[in-house]
Amino acid sequence: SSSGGKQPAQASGAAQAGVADTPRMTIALITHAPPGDTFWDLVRKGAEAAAKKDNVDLQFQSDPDGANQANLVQSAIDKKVDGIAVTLAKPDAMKANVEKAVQGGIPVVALNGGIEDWKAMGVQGYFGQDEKIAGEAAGERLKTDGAKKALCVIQEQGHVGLEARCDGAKATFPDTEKIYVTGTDMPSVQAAITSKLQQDPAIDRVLTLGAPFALTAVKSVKDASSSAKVVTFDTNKDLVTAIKNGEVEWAVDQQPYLQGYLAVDSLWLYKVNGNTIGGGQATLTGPAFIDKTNVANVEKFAANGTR
Amino acid sequence: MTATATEPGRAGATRDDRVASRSLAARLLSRPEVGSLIGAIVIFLLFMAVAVPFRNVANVGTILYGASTIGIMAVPVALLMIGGEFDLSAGVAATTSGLSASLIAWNLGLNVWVGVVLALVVSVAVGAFNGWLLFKTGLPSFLVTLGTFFILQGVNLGVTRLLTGNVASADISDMDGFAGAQKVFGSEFALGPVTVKITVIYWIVLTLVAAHVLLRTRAGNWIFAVGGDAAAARAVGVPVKATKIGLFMAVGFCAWLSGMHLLFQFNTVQSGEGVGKEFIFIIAAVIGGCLLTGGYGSVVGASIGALIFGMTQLGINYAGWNPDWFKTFLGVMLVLATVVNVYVKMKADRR
Amino acid sequence: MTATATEPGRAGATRDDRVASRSLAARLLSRPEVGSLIGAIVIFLLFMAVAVPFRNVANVGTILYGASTIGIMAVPVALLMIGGEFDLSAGVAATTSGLSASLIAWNLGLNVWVGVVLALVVSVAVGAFNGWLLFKTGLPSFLVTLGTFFILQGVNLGVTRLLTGNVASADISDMDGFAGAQKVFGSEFALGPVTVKITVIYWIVLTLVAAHVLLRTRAGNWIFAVGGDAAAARAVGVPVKATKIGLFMAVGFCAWLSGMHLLFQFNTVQSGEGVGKEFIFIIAAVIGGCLLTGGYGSVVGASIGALIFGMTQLGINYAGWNPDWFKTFLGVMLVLATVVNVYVKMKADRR
Amino acid sequence: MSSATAERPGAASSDTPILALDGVGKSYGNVHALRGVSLKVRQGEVTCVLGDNGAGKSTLIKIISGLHEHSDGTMTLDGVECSFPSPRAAQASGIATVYQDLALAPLMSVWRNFFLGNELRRGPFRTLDIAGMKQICHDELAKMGIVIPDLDRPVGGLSGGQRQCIAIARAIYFGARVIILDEPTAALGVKQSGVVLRYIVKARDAGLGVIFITHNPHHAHLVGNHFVILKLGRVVLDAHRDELTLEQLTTEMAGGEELAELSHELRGADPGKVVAPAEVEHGQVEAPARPDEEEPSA
Amino acid sequence: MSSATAERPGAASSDTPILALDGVGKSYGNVHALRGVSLKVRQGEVTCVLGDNGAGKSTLIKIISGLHEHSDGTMTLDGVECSFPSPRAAQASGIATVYQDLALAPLMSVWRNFFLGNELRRGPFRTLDIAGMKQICHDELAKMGIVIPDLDRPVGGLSGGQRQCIAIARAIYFGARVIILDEPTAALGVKQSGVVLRYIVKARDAGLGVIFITHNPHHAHLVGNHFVILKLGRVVLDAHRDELTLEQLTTEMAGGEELAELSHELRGADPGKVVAPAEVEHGQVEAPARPDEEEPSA
Ligand SMILES: Nc1ncnc2c1ncn2[C@@H]1O[C@H](COP(=O)(O)OP(=O)(O)OP(=O)(O)O)[C@@H](O)[C@H]1O
Ligand SMILES: Nc1ncnc2c1ncn2[C@@H]1O[C@H](COP(=O)(O)OP(=O)(O)OP(=O)(O)O)[C@@H](O)[C@H]1O
Ligand SMILES: [Mg+2]
Ligand SMILES: [Mg+2]
Repeated sequence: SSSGGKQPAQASGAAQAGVADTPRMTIALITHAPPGDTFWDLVRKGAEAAAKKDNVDLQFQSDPDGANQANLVQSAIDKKVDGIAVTLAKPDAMKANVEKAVQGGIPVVALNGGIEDWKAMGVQGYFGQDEKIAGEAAGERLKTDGAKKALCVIQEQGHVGLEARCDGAKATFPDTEKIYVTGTDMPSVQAAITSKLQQDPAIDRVLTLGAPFALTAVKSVKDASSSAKVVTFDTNKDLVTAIKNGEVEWAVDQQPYLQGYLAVDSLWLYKVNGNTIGGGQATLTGPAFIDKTNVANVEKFAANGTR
Repeated sequence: MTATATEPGRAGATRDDRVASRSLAARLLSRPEVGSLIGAIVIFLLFMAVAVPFRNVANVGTILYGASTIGIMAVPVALLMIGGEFDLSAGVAATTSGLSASLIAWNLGLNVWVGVVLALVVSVAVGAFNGWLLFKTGLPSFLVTLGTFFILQGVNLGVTRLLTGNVASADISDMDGFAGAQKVFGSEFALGPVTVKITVIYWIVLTLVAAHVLLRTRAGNWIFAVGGDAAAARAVGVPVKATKIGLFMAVGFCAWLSGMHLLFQFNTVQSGEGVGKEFIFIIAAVIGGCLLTGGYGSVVGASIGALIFGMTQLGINYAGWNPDWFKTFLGVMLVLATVVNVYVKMKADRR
Repeated sequence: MTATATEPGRAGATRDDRVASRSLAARLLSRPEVGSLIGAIVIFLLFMAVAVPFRNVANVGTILYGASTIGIMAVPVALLMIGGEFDLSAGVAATTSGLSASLIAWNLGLNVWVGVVLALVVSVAVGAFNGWLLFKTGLPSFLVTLGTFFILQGVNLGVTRLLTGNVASADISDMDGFAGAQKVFGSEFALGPVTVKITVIYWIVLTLVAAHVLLRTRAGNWIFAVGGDAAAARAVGVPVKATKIGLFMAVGFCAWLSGMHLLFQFNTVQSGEGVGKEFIFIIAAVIGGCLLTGGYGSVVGASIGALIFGMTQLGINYAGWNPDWFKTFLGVMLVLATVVNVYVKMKADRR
Repeated sequence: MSSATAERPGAASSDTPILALDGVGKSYGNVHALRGVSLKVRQGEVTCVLGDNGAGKSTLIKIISGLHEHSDGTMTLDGVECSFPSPRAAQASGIATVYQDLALAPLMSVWRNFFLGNELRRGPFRTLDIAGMKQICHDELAKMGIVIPDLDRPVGGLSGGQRQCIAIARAIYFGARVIILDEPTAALGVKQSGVVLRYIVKARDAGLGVIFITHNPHHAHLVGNHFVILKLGRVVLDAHRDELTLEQLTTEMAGGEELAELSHELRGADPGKVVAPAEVEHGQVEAPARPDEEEPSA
Repeated sequence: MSSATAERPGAASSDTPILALDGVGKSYGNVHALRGVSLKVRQGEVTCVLGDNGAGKSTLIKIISGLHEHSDGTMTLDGVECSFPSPRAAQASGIATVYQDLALAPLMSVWRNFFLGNELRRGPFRTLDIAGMKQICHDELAKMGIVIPDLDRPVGGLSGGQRQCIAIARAIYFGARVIILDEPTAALGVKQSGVVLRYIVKARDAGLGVIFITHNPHHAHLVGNHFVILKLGRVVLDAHRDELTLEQLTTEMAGGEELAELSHELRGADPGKVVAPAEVEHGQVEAPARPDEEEPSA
């Protein structure tokens, strides 16, 4: 075809390095990701890059339900893996089995969620951001942007991490309203945001909590003939383009690729050299803002699907 | 043979004076769709009273759009339910369709329309596969389509990653034929103050066609029969298998329509989408008066069910009620609408 | 009256020589649970062959735990389905129960056990409400419990935020009575190399009790009857209403058990949890041979269905298969297990 | 013939009927299925309810057995006015019914259907006495000349007559004061019909009240003491056996049409005759000529 | 009596039967419902299939109408061996059936049920000719003496006899070569039964083959040319009308039991008698005494 489509020779993953000659080890990466989520795809790609470099057999598993995720940790223990990287979005649910793994001598690191709880469980390290702090940073940014009223779009009802982001934003930017949408149904997301914008014309910022929802919110803003601007948490390839085009103002980036990469790499380092990344402190991967001013840096990596 | 003087064929039975003739109103009210229509009106008036933006005629477009994306699938799902079967794979099948079109076109660098046509083939084939498996295994359709539901979820994710390395299809908006296809599947137009999305047109046309098929054609008669009593239908010569497989294929066709809208509205399709929607289609059909056990129901009713669902979802937003209680309001409204429906029908039958 | 020489009551009919006596094996195989048991064995052997950790006897505990959390609810849901009704609120009802216990105890600063007991009252009341609404409105239970499903979701979130300002209940592990309650609802013990969670015990006990009730008591007879033909059951004097409401209350009771485990295993309960689980309970019951239309099924079968589901979920992990295709494997396995089930039954009936 | 009940002065022992209906009516939506029906059921008597299709017979007995509530009129049990809110209440008053649609759960086994609502229980835990129930069920069916080798088979797989027998055997076994049979012999063979008729007489002799609905005048006349004919929801005849011959009864049941004529006409049609084969179009089988309809000369 | 068919030499015009079964058998799982049944259906004749409950009559006609496939033996249509894979195929060969369970969809309206599988269509879009179908449906039912005022009512709400009439009217309307009626008069009143019997004669006279299953020897003897009695799945009698009187037929149907005896016995029971009221325990109604069973003296 004359345009578009799959381009023949695409550069593969960003982090290309030699392969370690350490003995092959198995690491389980257990997250609370729903299947087919773009954000978690980046985490996984980072983890896979590290696994490839470190000669690690990576076993990626996920379940959004807390009890089921805990059971996945148990099954990793059963499989006698060499290390576990786990998200602690629902720390209470995970606690018992994570501790069991630690006591069983399996090194565990946490990523993405659980910044307040990981130490107490005996986990080696933490890679991610504090959702609350990220939310507060977003709120600060809204304030400095001169926003008047923001709409925080939660794509999964009762999800602790997402709620924390909204609450954080509300803490520093009090005029924040919430709306729940069905994340697996884009047309209904679009209609719901449109209706909220029609209901409350005072809203001048839509804060979404995931990149695909930001792109949908852009359409809603158009449908509602609203003048609101769209801002978001997290990025993907299309979102970076949207920031470049000015459709989306900015995104709070927590570098998911880095979270996955560091989680696996730190376990490998611990196994082969006894190192702990962060030295017992949380390693923050965000929040950083991507906007028109710095989007060019990100753009070429985003095209590879790694940012 | 003795031939009596009376001519044969004469209506010989005494007139049954016990039957009071029913008023036109009573007859009308006992039609399955009228009850749900009144339910819809009740919900509508309720939101008119409490939600200011609901009264703005320009916002009708948003409400209709929300209803239409449900309605396009609720119509064939209702037909299938009247025919006595479920399709739990209907939601993810739409995603599969959108992904197929996008992946085929993008991966092979073909005109988008080629992808669109091949996606249609895929979708109808999935429907036919459901029907075939139903009769091959003898399992209830709940289980068969549950299997397809899971299988398609995995396929959506697995194939997308295999072909693109990502979990969403690539943006195809710069490819040949995209603009035309977007006109057909994802455009909108102004009707006075209201912006009408093209899905609304599809929804209305589908409803009318399906209602016509159900009530005015032989196939419709067969649908009622296979759902009401498949054994009896078979005994009097209705091709039960063909009818049911045809219904599954109709669901496949509408999943394709839905999938194409998804693709050309958003340019890409997330591979995890669509899960849970199958449930909403069934809800719309049931609110509209379809029996879960089959053999009874109405396509127009199902469309009104979709409208009730869409209206309620958006109406709560318009009313600006506390979002924490969103689902509670939704539940109460749905029960309210269906209670009205049942009440109207009961009253009408009494007369 | 003429009195013939033959004594009354004598079996006067000629022996019907057409009926070949069925072998014990054939009789056994045509029981609804045996088919699903064979399905479970097939899946088990399959994973034994491909997944190394599956062969480790110590891991049986993990598998059983996964199955038990499904099974505790699948048992009453199966009873309810045999009785001809659905409960879509079963999943969130467990969350409601856990939240009630926690919020009541924490908010009023009471002993945890007070919360536990009041949560039981709440749960059973929710079940009774479902049943009451069913008969009051005359709606199908699908719609009634759908309403409750939405309402409870909203209540879970709304009330939790109202009382704690968060979307999860507060940690109550430092409160009076927690240790004891945790022993009862969230403990585990070693059985040789296997660590058995207490839910496994509850699951087994529930299954046995429910199977006994279903097959060996009057209530069980009534459950079959109200599900098979409610009109006929009523005509011969079965209290249809009481039986069905009782079944909903049984679901409420098990939701409480489930909710207490959730609470005392994890110390807090997330208000958004439980959505989608109602579906898994129904799946387990259907895999175990329960008819969606009611009147036929088996509690033991439903428990085996839960085992199949739990085993498949973990087995795919143990086997280390590509997680992108997880759902596809799950779908194929479930269809496989049920096809085996149906095949066994068909073969047995033929003999 | 009017609807004046022919009270026999001799039958003093049962002057107060166990069950009496007075001016009972019932509507289904816009269909008024019963209007002003009066009926008395005496113990030790067989009351036959007869009438055309759709006359309201089944509706009548559904009211008596508590399945429907009547819209007008009164029902008295042992002289006390009552209305059964549910079939369970009617059963508690000793009324057992064989419904026309049999009221069997098709997926349940034979013995479970037999004892449905009246399960036998034993032991400290009140568990079902399965062996006992199977035995009784087998015996009761055997007495009717029906052997179902496997009582665990679901009722749905039995022949129409076998199902009918189960429903009848159940009602006879559980009927304590009144037994109601709605077309019990419809699906039965000659032999089984004979057994059922004998049972009806036995039940009467045991002192029960029996309501027997049938379309077969031979059957009705063989066992009935009292005949009530319904037409379009009203009672058009209420007579004692002594007042009617079989021929009169048949004529009344056919609404005044002479059945002898039918018989003659059909015999005149020469059953021995063989006609040349043919293939006919839809609706080409001519409607048979029928004599003009008349109201029964009452 | 053997199963030798009594071919009448005089009936030359229909020497090759339209439908013939030879040694047909059928099993449901462990129940062998039919074994080695042979039967001939000739055009212009009424073949009565008789027999006890559970004898296999319905199974037999289900095979002929394509609902079940037979396990053994052969079926020939017009001399060509065949087997109907579906009822649709049987209908295409001109065979219409009234099933014992009527095969009506209870939630569908009367006219939709009547034309189910044979809908009338018209116009360029082949839409349903609703007015035409309602008219025909009304007319056909009226010919049977049944008026259902609202043909849009669901069949489920009709009385047992009304439903039966719809099924019969449908089969008679659509039967092109063979009409099969499985206990059509079971739920019918005296008058409607008369109409159905007349219809059977009419259909025969139109040159169709008729298979008529009934438990009523009077009905069978009135219209039957040929009688086939099944017992426990086998043919025990296959005789022409000329060979049997009504009394013989009745005796054969009852399996050798004298019905006159029943009649006598019951009459002896004094229907006029009124017994003192009583209340009996479960199962206290004594089983009636029955004469010993004998094989029909063949
Ligand atoms: N549930 C119902 N809803 C509406 N109409 C009904 C219902 N049941 C019966 N009817 C109508 O009431 C009238 C009387 O019906 P019923 O069943 O009592 O007749 P029946 O005398 O028992 O007739 P049959 O001899 O055919 O059984 C009929 O016209 C019938 O169509
Ligand atoms: N679907 C089935 N599954 C198992 N057994 C069956 C099935 N249908 C019929 N039978 C058995 O086959 C035998 C013959 O049944 P059939 O219905 O042909 O009897 P019938 O002669 O029509 O009796 P009736 O006069 O009572 O209608 C019976 O013993 C019956 O229980
Ligand atoms: Mg009746
Ligand atoms: Mg039969």
